[in-house]
Amino acid sequence: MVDQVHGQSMSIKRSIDEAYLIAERDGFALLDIDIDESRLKSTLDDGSCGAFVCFEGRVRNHNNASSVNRLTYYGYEELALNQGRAIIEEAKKRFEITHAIAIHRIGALEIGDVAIWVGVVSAHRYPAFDACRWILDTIKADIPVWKQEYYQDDSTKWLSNNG
Amino acid sequence: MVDQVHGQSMSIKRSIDEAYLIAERDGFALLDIDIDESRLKSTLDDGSCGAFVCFEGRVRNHNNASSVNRLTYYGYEELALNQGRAIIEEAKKRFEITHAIAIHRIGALEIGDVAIWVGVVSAHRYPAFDACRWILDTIKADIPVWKQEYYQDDSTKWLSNNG
Amino acid sequence: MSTLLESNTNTDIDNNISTMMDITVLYFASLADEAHCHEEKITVPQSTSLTGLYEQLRQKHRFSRPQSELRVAVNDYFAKWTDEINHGDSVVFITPVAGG
Amino acid sequence: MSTLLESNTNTDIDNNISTMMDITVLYFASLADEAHCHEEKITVPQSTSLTGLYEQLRQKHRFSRPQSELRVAVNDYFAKWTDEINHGDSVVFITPVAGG
Repeated sequence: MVDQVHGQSMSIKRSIDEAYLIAERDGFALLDIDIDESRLKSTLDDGSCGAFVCFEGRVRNHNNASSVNRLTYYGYEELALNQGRAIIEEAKKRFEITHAIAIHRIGALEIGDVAIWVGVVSAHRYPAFDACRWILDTIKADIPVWKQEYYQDDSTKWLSNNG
Repeated sequence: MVDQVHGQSMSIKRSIDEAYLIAERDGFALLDIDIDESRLKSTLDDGSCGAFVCFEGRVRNHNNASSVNRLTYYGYEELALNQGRAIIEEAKKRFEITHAIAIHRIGALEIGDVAIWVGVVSAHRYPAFDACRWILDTIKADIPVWKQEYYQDDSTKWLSNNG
Repeated sequence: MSTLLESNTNTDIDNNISTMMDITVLYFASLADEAHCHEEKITVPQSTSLTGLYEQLRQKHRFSRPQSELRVAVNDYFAKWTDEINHGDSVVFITPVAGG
Repeated sequence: MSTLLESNTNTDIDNNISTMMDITVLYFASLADEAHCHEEKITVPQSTSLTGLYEQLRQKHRFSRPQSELRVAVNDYFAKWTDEINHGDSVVFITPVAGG
Protein backbone atom coordinates (compact mmCIF):
# COMPACT_ATOMS: atom_id res chain seq x y z
CA MET A 1 0.00 0.00 0.00
CA VAL A 2 2.71 2.50 0.97
CA ASP A 3 4.81 1.45 -2.01
CA GLN A 4 1.81 1.66 -4.34
CA VAL A 5 0.92 5.24 -3.53
CA HIS A 6 4.31 6.58 -2.37
CA GLY A 7 6.86 4.38 -4.09
CA GLN A 8 7.47 6.78 -6.97
CA SER A 9 8.25 9.64 -4.61
CA MET A 10 10.77 7.68 -2.53
CA SER A 11 13.39 7.54 -5.27
CA ILE A 12 14.72 9.83 -7.97
CA LYS A 13 14.10 9.26 -11.67
CA ARG A 14 17.65 10.18 -12.63
CA SER A 15 20.98 8.49 -12.16
CA ILE A 16 23.15 9.57 -9.23
CA ASP A 17 25.68 11.15 -11.60
CA GLU A 18 22.94 13.09 -13.32
CA ALA A 19 21.66 14.34 -9.96
CA TYR A 20 25.14 15.62 -9.03
CA LEU A 21 25.49 17.27 -12.45
CA ILE A 22 22.18 19.05 -11.94
CA ALA A 23 23.25 20.08 -8.45
CA GLU A 24 26.48 21.49 -9.83
CA ARG A 25 24.75 23.29 -12.71
CA ASP A 26 21.55 24.50 -11.03
CA GLY A 27 22.55 24.41 -7.37
CA PHE A 28 19.89 21.94 -6.27
CA ALA A 29 18.97 18.30 -6.71
CA LEU A 30 17.23 15.45 -4.95
CA LEU A 31 19.15 12.28 -4.18
CA ASP A 32 17.98 8.92 -2.87
CA ILE A 33 21.24 7.63 -1.38
CA ASP A 34 23.86 8.91 1.09
CA ILE A 35 24.87 12.50 0.28
CA ASP A 36 28.55 12.62 -0.70
CA GLU A 37 29.61 15.83 0.99
CA SER A 38 33.14 15.85 -0.41
CA ARG A 39 31.79 15.57 -3.95
CA LEU A 40 29.60 18.63 -3.37
CA LYS A 41 32.37 20.55 -1.64
CA SER A 42 34.79 19.95 -4.47
CA THR A 43 32.43 21.72 -6.87
CA LEU A 44 32.54 24.78 -4.62
CA ASP A 45 36.35 25.18 -4.56
CA ASP A 46 37.32 28.64 -5.70
CA GLY A 47 40.54 30.56 -4.98
CA SER A 48 38.65 33.83 -4.68
CA CYS A 49 36.51 32.53 -1.81
CA GLY A 50 37.66 32.98 1.75
CA ALA A 51 34.51 31.62 3.32
CA PHE A 52 32.73 28.29 3.13
CA VAL A 53 29.64 27.68 5.25
CA CYS A 54 27.73 24.46 5.22
CA PHE A 55 24.66 23.10 6.92
CA GLU A 56 23.81 19.44 7.41
CA GLY A 57 20.36 18.47 8.55
CA ARG A 58 20.48 15.09 10.24
CA VAL A 59 17.72 12.76 11.35
CA ARG A 60 17.27 13.21 15.09
CA ASN A 61 16.34 10.48 17.53
CA HIS A 62 13.49 12.58 18.86
CA ASN A 63 10.96 15.12 17.71
CA ASN A 64 9.25 17.08 20.44
CA ALA A 65 8.42 14.45 23.04
CA SER A 66 8.33 11.43 20.72
CA SER A 67 11.12 8.97 20.18
CA VAL A 68 11.76 8.57 16.46
CA ASN A 69 13.00 5.25 15.11
CA ARG A 70 13.38 6.21 11.48
CA LEU A 71 11.66 8.35 8.91
CA THR A 72 10.98 8.52 5.23
CA TYR A 73 11.18 11.55 2.97
CA TYR A 74 9.06 11.70 -0.17
CA GLY A 75 9.73 14.15 -2.96
CA TYR A 76 8.04 15.56 -6.05
CA GLU A 77 11.24 15.59 -8.04
CA GLU A 78 10.37 17.69 -11.10
CA LEU A 79 8.86 20.53 -9.11
CA ALA A 80 11.67 20.26 -6.54
CA LEU A 81 14.32 20.72 -9.24
CA ASN A 82 12.52 23.69 -10.80
CA GLN A 83 11.91 25.35 -7.45
CA GLY A 84 15.42 24.54 -6.19
CA ARG A 85 16.99 26.17 -9.24
CA ALA A 86 14.91 29.29 -8.61
CA ILE A 87 15.91 29.37 -4.93
CA ILE A 88 19.63 29.22 -5.71
CA GLU A 89 19.26 31.89 -8.42
CA GLU A 90 17.46 34.13 -5.96
CA ALA A 91 20.12 33.50 -3.28
CA LYS A 92 22.83 34.65 -5.67
CA LYS A 93 20.91 37.87 -6.27
CA ARG A 94 20.22 38.51 -2.60
CA PHE A 95 23.66 37.77 -1.17
CA GLU A 96 27.26 38.48 -2.15
CA ILE A 97 28.11 34.86 -2.72
CA THR A 98 30.07 33.05 -5.40
CA HIS A 99 28.24 29.74 -5.50
CA ALA A 100 25.82 27.60 -3.54
CA ILE A 101 24.76 23.99 -3.72
CA ALA A 102 22.07 22.11 -1.87
CA ILE A 103 20.91 18.51 -1.97
CA HIS A 104 17.87 17.00 -0.30
CA ARG A 105 17.75 13.28 0.22
CA ILE A 106 14.53 11.26 -0.13
CA GLY A 107 13.65 7.69 0.80
CA ALA A 108 14.04 5.82 4.08
CA LEU A 109 16.58 7.39 6.47
CA GLU A 110 18.02 6.21 9.76
CA ILE A 111 18.93 8.27 12.85
CA GLY A 112 22.04 10.34 12.08
CA ASP A 113 21.62 10.23 8.30
CA VAL A 114 22.01 13.54 6.50
CA ALA A 115 18.67 14.57 4.99
CA ILE A 116 19.80 17.91 3.61
CA TRP A 117 23.15 19.52 2.81
CA VAL A 118 23.62 23.18 1.92
CA GLY A 119 27.04 24.64 1.06
CA VAL A 120 27.90 28.24 0.17
CA VAL A 121 31.18 29.92 -0.78
CA SER A 122 31.85 33.64 -0.83
CA ALA A 123 34.72 36.10 -0.59
CA HIS A 124 33.69 37.18 2.91
CA ARG A 125 32.08 35.33 5.76
CA TYR A 126 28.76 37.03 6.54
CA PRO A 127 27.14 36.58 3.11
CA ALA A 128 28.00 32.87 3.26
CA PHE A 129 26.28 32.51 6.66
CA ASP A 130 23.28 34.59 5.59
CA ALA A 131 22.83 32.81 2.27
CA CYS A 132 23.21 29.33 3.78
CA ARG A 133 20.53 30.04 6.36
CA TRP A 134 18.23 31.67 3.82
CA ILE A 135 18.58 28.79 1.34
CA LEU A 136 17.87 26.29 4.10
CA ASP A 137 14.81 28.19 5.33
CA THR A 138 13.51 28.61 1.79
CA ILE A 139 14.03 24.94 0.94
CA LYS A 140 12.16 23.99 4.09
CA ALA A 141 9.31 26.34 3.15
CA ASP A 142 9.04 25.70 -0.58
CA ILE A 143 10.62 22.48 -1.77
CA PRO A 144 7.97 19.74 -2.21
CA VAL A 145 9.39 17.16 0.15
CA TRP A 146 7.29 15.45 2.78
CA LYS A 147 8.36 13.60 5.88
CA GLN A 148 6.76 10.68 7.64
CA GLU A 149 8.09 9.71 11.05
CA TYR A 150 7.92 6.18 12.45
CA TYR A 151 7.66 5.86 16.22
CA GLN A 152 8.45 3.07 18.64
CA ASP A 153 4.79 2.05 18.90
CA ASP A 154 4.71 1.56 15.08
CA SER A 155 2.54 4.64 14.60
CA THR A 156 3.44 7.09 11.85
CA LYS A 157 2.78 10.75 11.26
CA TRP A 158 3.02 13.21 8.36
CA LEU A 159 5.08 16.16 9.51
CA SER A 160 4.74 19.78 8.46
CA ASN A 161 7.30 22.57 8.68
CA ASN A 162 4.60 25.15 9.17
CA GLY A 163 2.83 23.99 12.30
CA MET B 1 65.81 36.40 10.86
CA VAL B 2 62.15 35.52 10.42
CA ASP B 3 62.78 32.08 11.86
CA GLN B 4 64.73 33.52 14.78
CA VAL B 5 62.02 35.88 15.97
CA HIS B 6 58.91 34.08 14.66
CA GLY B 7 59.92 30.44 14.35
CA GLN B 8 58.46 29.43 17.72
CA SER B 9 55.07 30.86 16.81
CA MET B 10 54.82 29.09 13.46
CA SER B 11 54.41 25.64 14.97
CA ILE B 12 52.62 24.10 17.92
CA LYS B 13 54.42 22.71 20.94
CA ARG B 14 52.17 19.67 21.18
CA SER B 15 51.75 16.58 19.08
CA ILE B 16 48.97 16.51 16.49
CA ASP B 17 47.08 13.89 18.49
CA GLU B 18 47.34 16.02 21.60
CA ALA B 19 46.01 19.03 19.70
CA TYR B 20 42.96 17.06 18.53
CA LEU B 21 42.40 15.74 22.07
CA ILE B 22 42.46 19.31 23.39
CA ALA B 23 40.08 20.40 20.62
CA GLU B 24 37.71 17.59 21.53
CA ARG B 25 37.92 18.30 25.27
CA ASP B 26 38.05 22.11 25.32
CA GLY B 27 36.59 22.92 21.90
CA PHE B 28 39.63 24.78 20.60
CA ALA B 29 43.21 24.09 19.55
CA LEU B 30 45.91 25.34 17.24
CA LEU B 31 47.33 23.04 14.60
CA ASP B 32 50.31 23.46 12.28
CA ILE B 33 49.31 21.03 9.51
CA ASP B 34 46.26 20.47 7.30
CA ILE B 35 43.05 20.48 9.34
CA ASP B 36 41.37 17.07 9.19
CA GLU B 37 37.74 18.08 8.94
CA SER B 38 36.34 14.56 9.12
CA ARG B 39 38.25 13.93 12.36
CA LEU B 40 36.67 17.04 13.89
CA LYS B 41 33.22 16.23 12.54
CA SER B 42 33.31 12.74 13.96
CA THR B 43 33.71 14.16 17.47
CA LEU B 44 30.51 16.15 16.95
CA ASP B 45 28.26 13.20 16.02
CA ASP B 46 25.26 13.06 18.30
CA GLY B 47 21.88 11.42 17.67
CA SER B 48 20.06 14.22 19.45
CA CYS B 49 21.40 16.84 17.03
CA GLY B 50 19.45 17.67 13.92
CA ALA B 51 21.70 20.53 12.86
CA PHE B 52 25.38 20.75 11.99
CA VAL B 53 26.82 24.05 10.80
CA CYS B 54 30.42 24.51 9.88
CA PHE B 55 32.59 27.34 8.67
CA GLU B 56 35.87 27.00 6.85
CA GLY B 57 38.07 30.04 6.39
CA ARG B 58 40.31 29.54 3.38
CA VAL B 59 43.30 31.54 2.15
CA ARG B 60 42.09 33.77 -0.67
CA ASN B 61 44.12 34.72 -3.73
CA HIS B 62 43.48 38.40 -3.08
CA ASN B 63 42.97 40.81 -0.22
CA ASN B 64 41.48 44.16 -1.11
CA ALA B 65 43.32 45.12 -4.29
CA SER B 66 46.47 43.08 -3.72
CA SER B 67 47.23 39.69 -5.16
CA VAL B 68 48.28 37.32 -2.40
CA ASN B 69 50.76 34.52 -3.14
CA ARG B 70 50.78 32.89 0.26
CA LEU B 71 50.62 33.85 3.89
CA THR B 72 51.82 32.78 7.25
CA TYR B 73 49.89 32.62 10.49
CA TYR B 74 51.70 32.95 13.81
CA GLY B 75 50.15 31.95 17.11
CA TYR B 76 50.71 32.41 20.83
CA GLU B 77 49.65 28.87 21.60
CA GLU B 78 49.24 28.91 25.39
CA LEU B 79 47.09 32.03 25.45
CA ALA B 80 45.19 30.82 22.37
CA LEU B 81 44.26 27.56 24.11
CA ASN B 82 43.16 29.33 27.30
CA GLN B 83 41.16 31.94 25.41
CA GLY B 84 39.71 29.38 22.97
CA ARG B 85 38.46 27.23 25.87
CA ALA B 86 36.76 30.30 27.36
CA ILE B 87 35.16 31.20 24.01
CA ILE B 88 33.64 27.74 23.55
CA GLU B 89 32.42 27.71 27.18
CA GLU B 90 30.77 31.08 26.62
CA ALA B 91 29.21 29.92 23.33
CA LYS B 92 27.60 26.98 25.12
CA LYS B 93 26.09 29.38 27.65
CA ARG B 94 24.87 31.87 25.05
CA PHE B 95 23.35 29.45 22.53
CA GLU B 96 21.24 26.28 22.67
CA ILE B 97 23.97 24.08 21.24
CA THR B 98 25.20 20.63 22.12
CA HIS B 99 28.85 20.95 21.20
CA ALA B 100 31.26 23.12 19.23
CA ILE B 101 34.81 22.66 18.01
CA ALA B 102 37.17 25.09 16.36
CA ILE B 103 40.72 24.75 15.12
CA HIS B 104 43.01 27.49 13.87
CA ARG B 105 45.98 26.56 11.76
CA ILE B 106 49.33 28.34 12.03
CA GLY B 107 52.45 28.27 9.85
CA ALA B 108 52.86 28.82 6.11
CA LEU B 109 49.63 28.37 4.11
CA GLU B 110 48.94 28.32 0.39
CA ILE B 111 45.93 29.67 -1.51
CA GLY B 112 42.90 27.50 -0.78
CA ASP B 113 44.26 26.05 2.45
CA VAL B 114 41.86 26.04 5.38
CA ALA B 115 43.09 28.45 8.07
CA ILE B 116 40.20 28.03 10.46
CA TRP B 117 37.44 25.48 10.93
CA VAL B 118 34.45 25.91 13.23
CA GLY B 119 31.78 23.24 13.66
CA VAL B 120 28.66 23.34 15.82
CA VAL B 121 25.92 20.79 16.47
CA SER B 122 22.55 21.49 18.04
CA ALA B 123 19.03 20.08 18.15
CA HIS B 124 17.68 22.91 15.99
CA ARG B 125 19.21 24.91 13.19
CA TYR B 126 19.25 28.56 14.26
CA PRO B 127 21.38 28.17 17.39
CA ALA B 128 23.96 26.27 15.32
CA PHE B 129 24.15 29.11 12.78
CA ASP B 130 24.26 31.79 15.48
CA ALA B 131 26.86 30.02 17.58
CA CYS B 132 29.09 29.21 14.60
CA ARG B 133 29.14 32.84 13.51
CA TRP B 134 29.68 34.11 17.05
CA ILE B 135 32.53 31.69 17.72
CA LEU B 136 34.18 32.68 14.43
CA ASP B 137 33.81 36.40 15.14
CA THR B 138 35.10 35.99 18.67
CA ILE B 139 38.08 33.93 17.56
CA LYS B 140 38.91 36.59 15.00
CA ALA B 141 38.66 39.27 17.67
CA ASP B 142 40.38 37.57 20.59
CA ILE B 143 42.57 34.63 19.68
CA PRO B 144 46.26 35.66 19.54
CA VAL B 145 46.98 34.69 15.97
CA TRP B 146 48.71 37.04 13.55
CA LYS B 147 48.83 36.97 9.79
CA GLN B 148 51.53 38.09 7.40
CA GLU B 149 50.69 38.22 3.69
CA TYR B 150 53.30 37.81 0.96
CA TYR B 151 52.62 39.65 -2.29
CA GLN B 152 53.88 39.14 -5.82
CA ASP B 153 56.49 41.91 -5.47
CA ASP B 154 57.96 40.06 -2.45
CA SER B 155 56.64 42.65 -0.03
CA THR B 156 54.96 41.50 3.16
CA LYS B 157 52.45 43.02 5.51
CA TRP B 158 51.11 42.33 9.00
CA LEU B 159 47.34 42.20 8.82
CA SER B 160 44.84 43.23 11.45
CA ASN B 161 41.22 42.20 11.83
CA ASN B 162 40.33 45.53 13.38
CA GLY B 163 41.35 48.04 10.72
CA MET C 1 -14.14 9.67 -13.78
CA SER C 2 -17.69 9.45 -15.03
CA THR C 3 -18.99 10.81 -11.76
CA LEU C 4 -16.84 13.86 -12.21
CA LEU C 5 -18.26 14.50 -15.64
CA GLU C 6 -21.80 14.02 -14.48
CA SER C 7 -21.36 16.38 -11.61
CA ASN C 8 -20.44 19.12 -14.05
CA THR C 9 -23.12 18.75 -16.69
CA ASN C 10 -25.40 21.28 -15.06
CA THR C 11 -22.85 24.06 -14.83
CA ASP C 12 -21.18 23.71 -18.20
CA ILE C 13 -23.34 24.68 -21.15
CA ASP C 14 -20.93 23.64 -23.92
CA ASN C 15 -20.34 20.24 -22.42
CA ASN C 16 -19.41 18.35 -25.57
CA ILE C 17 -16.24 16.46 -26.42
CA SER C 18 -14.46 19.39 -28.10
CA THR C 19 -14.47 21.42 -24.88
CA MET C 20 -13.13 18.71 -22.60
CA MET C 21 -9.56 18.57 -21.25
CA ASP C 22 -7.51 15.56 -20.25
CA ILE C 23 -5.61 16.33 -17.06
CA THR C 24 -3.09 14.26 -15.14
CA VAL C 25 -3.20 14.65 -11.37
CA LEU C 26 -0.36 13.43 -9.15
CA TYR C 27 -0.78 12.83 -5.43
CA PHE C 28 1.86 13.01 -2.74
CA ALA C 29 1.96 12.46 1.00
CA SER C 30 -1.41 12.46 2.81
CA LEU C 31 -3.34 13.17 -0.40
CA ALA C 32 -1.90 10.00 -1.91
CA ASP C 33 -2.97 8.11 1.20
CA GLU C 34 -6.51 9.45 0.92
CA ALA C 35 -6.74 9.02 -2.88
CA HIS C 36 -5.24 5.53 -2.62
CA CYS C 37 -3.16 6.30 -5.71
CA HIS C 38 -0.16 8.31 -6.91
CA GLU C 39 -1.61 9.38 -10.26
CA GLU C 40 -4.92 9.62 -12.01
CA LYS C 41 -5.98 10.86 -15.43
CA ILE C 42 -9.24 12.72 -15.56
CA THR C 43 -11.28 14.53 -18.19
CA VAL C 44 -12.92 17.79 -17.21
CA PRO C 45 -14.72 20.62 -18.99
CA GLN C 46 -12.40 23.23 -20.47
CA SER C 47 -13.64 25.96 -18.16
CA THR C 48 -12.69 24.02 -15.05
CA SER C 49 -10.61 26.12 -12.64
CA LEU C 50 -7.91 24.80 -10.33
CA THR C 51 -10.12 25.48 -7.31
CA GLY C 52 -13.03 23.73 -9.03
CA LEU C 53 -10.83 20.78 -9.87
CA TYR C 54 -9.69 20.44 -6.28
CA GLU C 55 -13.26 20.63 -4.97
CA GLN C 56 -14.34 17.84 -7.33
CA LEU C 57 -11.43 15.62 -6.36
CA ARG C 58 -11.90 16.45 -2.70
CA GLN C 59 -15.46 15.21 -2.85
CA LYS C 60 -14.42 12.13 -4.82
CA HIS C 61 -11.57 11.11 -2.48
CA ARG C 62 -12.89 12.72 0.72
CA PHE C 63 -9.66 14.72 1.16
CA SER C 64 -9.46 16.06 4.68
CA ARG C 65 -7.58 19.27 3.81
CA PRO C 66 -9.46 22.33 2.59
CA GLN C 67 -8.04 24.09 -0.46
CA SER C 68 -6.89 27.00 1.72
CA GLU C 69 -4.18 24.77 3.24
CA LEU C 70 -2.77 23.71 -0.11
CA ARG C 71 -0.60 25.09 -2.86
CA VAL C 72 -0.94 23.97 -6.45
CA ALA C 73 1.60 23.15 -9.18
CA VAL C 74 0.90 22.96 -12.92
CA ASN C 75 3.40 21.25 -15.23
CA ASP C 76 6.03 20.99 -12.48
CA TYR C 77 6.01 24.67 -11.48
CA PHE C 78 4.12 26.31 -8.64
CA ALA C 79 1.03 28.03 -10.01
CA LYS C 80 -1.54 30.50 -8.74
CA TRP C 81 -4.97 29.11 -7.93
CA THR C 82 -6.34 31.58 -10.48
CA ASP C 83 -4.15 30.23 -13.31
CA GLU C 84 -6.00 28.47 -16.15
CA ILE C 85 -5.68 24.76 -16.81
CA ASN C 86 -5.14 23.52 -20.35
CA HIS C 87 -5.62 20.19 -22.05
CA GLY C 88 -2.72 17.88 -21.27
CA ASP C 89 -1.64 19.73 -18.14
CA SER C 90 -0.27 17.96 -15.11
CA VAL C 91 -1.70 19.25 -11.85
CA VAL C 92 -0.44 18.58 -8.33
CA PHE C 93 -1.97 19.75 -5.09
CA ILE C 94 0.76 20.42 -2.55
CA THR C 95 0.10 19.78 1.12
CA PRO C 96 2.32 21.61 3.63
CA VAL C 97 5.88 20.52 2.97
CA ALA C 98 8.29 19.13 5.54
CA GLY C 99 11.76 19.05 4.04
CA GLY C 100 15.02 19.74 5.80
CA MET D 1 68.69 45.42 31.31
CA SER D 2 71.00 47.71 33.24
CA THR D 3 69.58 50.70 31.41
CA LEU D 4 66.13 49.69 32.50
CA LEU D 5 67.19 49.48 36.12
CA GLU D 6 69.00 52.81 36.03
CA SER D 7 66.01 54.51 34.53
CA ASN D 8 63.96 53.52 37.55
CA THR D 9 66.28 54.32 40.43
CA ASN D 10 64.83 57.77 40.88
CA THR D 11 61.24 56.63 41.17
CA ASP D 12 61.70 53.51 43.29
CA ILE D 13 62.81 54.19 46.83
CA ASP D 14 63.34 50.57 47.90
CA ASN D 15 65.39 49.71 44.89
CA ASN D 16 67.45 46.86 46.35
CA ILE D 17 67.74 43.23 45.30
CA SER D 18 64.88 41.99 47.52
CA THR D 19 62.35 44.19 45.71
CA MET D 20 63.31 43.21 42.17
CA MET D 21 61.30 40.85 39.96
CA ASP D 22 62.46 38.60 37.17
CA ILE D 23 59.99 38.78 34.29
CA THR D 24 59.89 36.89 31.01
CA VAL D 25 58.57 38.85 28.06
CA LEU D 26 57.54 37.14 24.83
CA TYR D 27 57.18 38.99 21.53
CA PHE D 28 54.97 38.13 18.60
CA ALA D 29 54.34 39.58 15.16
CA SER D 30 55.50 43.16 14.60
CA LEU D 31 56.77 43.51 18.17
CA ALA D 32 59.09 40.54 17.59
CA ASP D 33 60.31 42.21 14.39
CA GLU D 34 61.05 45.42 16.26
CA ALA D 35 62.56 43.74 19.31
CA HIS D 36 64.62 41.41 17.09
CA CYS D 37 63.79 38.57 19.44
CA HIS D 38 60.99 36.26 20.53
CA GLU D 39 61.76 36.25 24.25
CA GLU D 40 63.72 38.25 26.78
CA LYS D 41 64.19 37.97 30.51
CA ILE D 42 64.35 41.21 32.42
CA THR D 43 64.60 42.28 36.03
CA VAL D 44 62.48 45.19 37.15
CA PRO D 45 61.58 46.81 40.47
CA GLN D 46 58.71 45.14 42.25
CA SER D 47 56.42 48.13 41.91
CA THR D 48 56.66 48.14 38.13
CA SER D 49 53.26 48.26 36.49
CA LEU D 50 52.33 46.67 33.16
CA THR D 51 52.04 50.09 31.57
CA GLY D 52 55.41 51.10 33.03
CA LEU D 53 56.95 47.88 31.77
CA TYR D 54 55.66 48.48 28.26
CA GLU D 55 56.94 52.07 28.27
CA GLN D 56 60.42 50.91 29.28
CA LEU D 57 60.49 48.23 26.61
CA ARG D 58 59.02 50.58 24.04
CA GLN D 59 61.88 53.01 24.61
CA LYS D 60 64.42 50.20 24.57
CA HIS D 61 63.18 48.60 21.33
CA ARG D 62 61.62 51.70 19.72
CA PHE D 63 58.24 49.92 19.37
CA SER D 64 56.06 51.85 16.96
CA ARG D 65 52.74 51.02 18.63
CA PRO D 66 51.49 53.03 21.62
CA GLN D 67 50.20 51.04 24.56
CA SER D 68 46.63 52.11 23.74
CA GLU D 69 46.70 49.84 20.68
CA LEU D 70 47.78 46.77 22.62
CA ARG D 71 46.33 44.20 24.95
CA VAL D 72 48.42 42.44 27.56
CA ALA D 73 48.61 38.84 28.75
CA VAL D 74 50.13 37.61 32.02
CA ASN D 75 50.95 33.93 32.48
CA ASP D 76 49.09 32.96 29.30
CA TYR D 77 45.81 34.68 30.14
CA PHE D 78 44.60 38.09 29.03
CA ALA D 79 45.12 40.58 31.86
CA LYS D 80 44.03 44.12 32.64
CA TRP D 81 46.65 46.83 32.30
CA THR D 82 46.02 47.62 35.95
CA ASP D 83 46.84 44.07 37.11
CA GLU D 84 50.00 43.66 39.20
CA ILE D 85 53.06 41.80 37.98
CA ASN D 86 54.80 39.33 40.22
CA HIS D 87 58.24 37.80 40.27
CA GLY D 88 58.46 35.00 37.72
CA ASP D 89 55.54 36.19 35.64
CA SER D 90 55.45 35.87 31.89
CA VAL D 91 54.19 38.98 30.14
CA VAL D 92 53.13 39.33 26.51
CA PHE D 93 52.01 42.49 24.76
CA ILE D 94 49.39 41.63 22.16
CA THR D 95 49.24 43.66 18.95
CA PRO D 96 45.91 43.61 17.05
CA VAL D 97 45.21 40.02 16.11
CA ALA D 98 44.44 38.75 12.63
CA GLY D 99 43.20 35.19 12.89
CA GLY D 100 40.53 33.56 10.79
